[in-house]
Amino acid sequence: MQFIKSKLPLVVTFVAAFIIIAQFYFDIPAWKTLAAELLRWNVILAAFALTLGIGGIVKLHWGRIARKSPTAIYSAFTLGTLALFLVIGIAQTTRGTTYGWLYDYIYNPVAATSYATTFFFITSAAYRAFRIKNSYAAVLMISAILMMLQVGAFAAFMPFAPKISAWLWNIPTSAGMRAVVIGGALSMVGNSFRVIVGLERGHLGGGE
Amino acid sequence: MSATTGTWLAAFLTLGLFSWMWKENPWFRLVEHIYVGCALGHLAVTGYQNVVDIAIKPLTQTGKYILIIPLIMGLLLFSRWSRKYMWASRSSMGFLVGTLAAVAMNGAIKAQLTQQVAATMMPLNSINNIIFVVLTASATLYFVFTLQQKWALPIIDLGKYAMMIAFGATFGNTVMSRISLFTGRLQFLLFTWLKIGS
Amino acid sequence: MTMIQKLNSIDVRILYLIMVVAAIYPLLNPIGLPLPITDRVRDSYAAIDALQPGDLVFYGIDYSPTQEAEMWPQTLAIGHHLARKGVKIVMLNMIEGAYRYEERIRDIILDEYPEYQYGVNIIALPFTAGREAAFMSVVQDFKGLYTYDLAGAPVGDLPLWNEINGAGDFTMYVELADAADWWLRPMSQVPGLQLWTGTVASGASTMAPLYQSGQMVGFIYGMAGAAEYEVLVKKPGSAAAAMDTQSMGHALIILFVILGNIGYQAQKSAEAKAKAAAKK
Amino acid sequence: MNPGLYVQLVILVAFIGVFYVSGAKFRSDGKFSARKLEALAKMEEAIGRATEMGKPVHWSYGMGAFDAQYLAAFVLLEYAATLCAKYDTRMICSIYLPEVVPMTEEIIRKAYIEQGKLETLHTEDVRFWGGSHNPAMIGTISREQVAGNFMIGSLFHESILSLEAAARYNAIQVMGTSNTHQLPFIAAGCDAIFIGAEMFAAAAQLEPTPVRVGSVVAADMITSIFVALMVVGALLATVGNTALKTMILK
Repeated sequence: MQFIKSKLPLVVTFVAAFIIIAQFYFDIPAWKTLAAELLRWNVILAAFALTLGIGGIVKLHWGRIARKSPTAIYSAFTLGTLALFLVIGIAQTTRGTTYGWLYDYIYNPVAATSYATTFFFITSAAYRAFRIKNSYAAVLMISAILMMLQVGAFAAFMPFAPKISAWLWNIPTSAGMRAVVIGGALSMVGNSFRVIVGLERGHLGGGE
Repeated sequence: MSATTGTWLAAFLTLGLFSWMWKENPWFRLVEHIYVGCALGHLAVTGYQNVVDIAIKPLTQTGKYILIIPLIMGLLLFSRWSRKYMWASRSSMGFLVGTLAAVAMNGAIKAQLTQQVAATMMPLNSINNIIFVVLTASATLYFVFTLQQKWALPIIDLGKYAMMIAFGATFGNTVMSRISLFTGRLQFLLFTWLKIGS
Repeated sequence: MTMIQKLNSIDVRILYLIMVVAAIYPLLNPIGLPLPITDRVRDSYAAIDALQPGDLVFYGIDYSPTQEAEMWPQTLAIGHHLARKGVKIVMLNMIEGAYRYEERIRDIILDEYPEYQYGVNIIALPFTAGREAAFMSVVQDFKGLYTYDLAGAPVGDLPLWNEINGAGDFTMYVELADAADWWLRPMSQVPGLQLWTGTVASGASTMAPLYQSGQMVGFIYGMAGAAEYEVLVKKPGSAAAAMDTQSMGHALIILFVILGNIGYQAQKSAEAKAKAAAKK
Repeated sequence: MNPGLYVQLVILVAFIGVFYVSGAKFRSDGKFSARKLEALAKMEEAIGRATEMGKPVHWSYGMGAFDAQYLAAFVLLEYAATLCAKYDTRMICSIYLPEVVPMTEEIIRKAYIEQGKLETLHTEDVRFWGGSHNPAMIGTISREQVAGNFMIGSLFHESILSLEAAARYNAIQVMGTSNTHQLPFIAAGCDAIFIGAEMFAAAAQLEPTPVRVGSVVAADMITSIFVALMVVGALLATVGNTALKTMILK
């Protein structure tokens, strides 16, 4: 039992990852087929994982309703909407017309709007949070302002603005971002490697 | 359920979320809670449909019995819902994260390291190229943390300024993105719902 | 309260109101400023324009409603361009919220271009979970990954599906996503496959070095990119109309940053003075 | 061997080799030193100032899914908790993901025990908010008028909310993330930030273990070799020689 609880997960992780890495570098037809199968399994598990979020949310909101918390009515709406989407979605799949209606007139507007509200956050942050506290922030803000000036109307008043922002974009921005990309590459390799050989286990979760 | 009803419902939900900018209120909270429900619901439905299309149907209709393994592993993931039986999900989780780590590692070195470095090996025959190579090299050194010699510090600092210019550009672009998102909702409210103008 | 202190304590709701008015006004009264086309968008257009009729092209629709405002105009403009080139289109979708946009663009192409027949020169494939692993699966065993198409019909019945052997048959991969490396890392492993991406403006600088290095043949971003593309394909749409709002919004944000910082510096110097006075 | 992957395989093998060798070396001699990170010093300054003002500090991991960034954040949380215990300053944590609540409590508790200050720990300061993380976080920052604000982890747009709320009280702000889409905002609004890999380096600096040291040293070594290659390659390209460029893509 102890093996299944603590050793097996590490073995599974290592073996699956090893097959995928080995067939990537070396041309072994049988392993290629195996790797393709493993990737398909990953897709299936990832699909299962999409439904995992339900557990925590149902627990949280059901708890609020059971406790008759003052926010119980809102929780009821969360659970009600969830149930509505699940029932219709499973009954007629996402291809059904009723599900399409739910998607177009409920999911789509709330998802799009909840992101659109960040427009206001940026407005107030522009006024209250983006304070130039040091020389780095000063350089950042100047670059940001020059980038914003490239769009539309400004080009008409300031013909030089698009030229400056194009230079900023092509030279220092590409160079700076390239450094972030390169810096992230080996940190990605390091993290992946630690997960594969079992030195990092946070994702496996606690429990007994 | 007609498109007109739908448009009114969508407008109600949209305005509810925007009402937050005045102050937090029950309307906003209601829509926020609906969002949590439908986002999760949609995720779960697409996930379920995927499992049916990629695993269950090929298993039952074409007899791909090997797919029983990922199906069982997938079901075991649900043991994460219980503190006591969480351990049963570990192998599935390990598989999921391990394969993903392997795939990412395979792609990262070439796409993010060697190709990027090769692209920086440009002839130093113009001011722009010289600036580009110097900034890329110095900003990359920022991520070499054990480099702490005195001579290197100004170079690293130069690199940090290059990154700040890059972040500034991202900042400007993100503002652009946010305005676009808001414009998109305004276009819905003005043109689709209220049918003003165009 | 001095003028400067007042500057430091404006109710943000007033700023919000100014922003909303500034966004609505140009939408209702478009100024219609000329839209200069950037070289990058022109080059990206040329890359798709160089495709030959009958070339196989992946069209990846990977964004959710949260990015609809920026991404849908791009999807539409590029969709028209691909259809006019007469290429064979295979649509993919790896993001949970994206299937609806895939349906829409499929239907628009089928409606407006009579030479397109579903299954013969255009296929729409369903959502697949797993992100990077799903893309890797496309690279390694494209045919093995799918059994059904977006509408739920078996892919084996579609003539185009039976012409394809794998990802290696494709000429170009056109990806519309919220700027991410999780599609690029796997797809760049297909030899000879050209990569082309459209993305949200906020993710553009992440992709900039990857375009600059030649890993992608095309790269447009944001509503601005969509608007320019609309001009190039001569299909003016919602993006071009929204560009005036963009300029107004930018002007105001710049103004707010400047106002906020004037207030901040003033407050800082006032605090410093008070401190100095207290020391005496 | 598949074509076009020779150099890539060499890099991978070299990474693993340096990782194990430098990890083993650290295990035997315990020596590791890295550049002093500005953001670490700022965190201490923030807690010190909060102590002077008699105000608490605030902590959040952001709203990203559980990933490697959390692991780096845990070490920084321990650092902040230790300082808070030492100076008798409260730290209020706003938490989005339920699974990190026990880990957070455990880390803070451990820090207080090590400082011998367990009796001063406010256990109710670790607050789980779930989906209402954002409004609750803004409310907490405003009610408590925090003097320091830390946000480290997988950050999304909540970083701007937190920045804006804490800016009203002139809090010293330190944030860190690998999410490039948020780096500009935290760089614009914070007093100091951890940029991407810097979070992991900070973990190695604060509490070196063979695994952490090995990762940092291996990444550092290969990165610096490639910076050198980059410069040499550019010089060669200037005189028309692209051999090195062709070679590293082999």
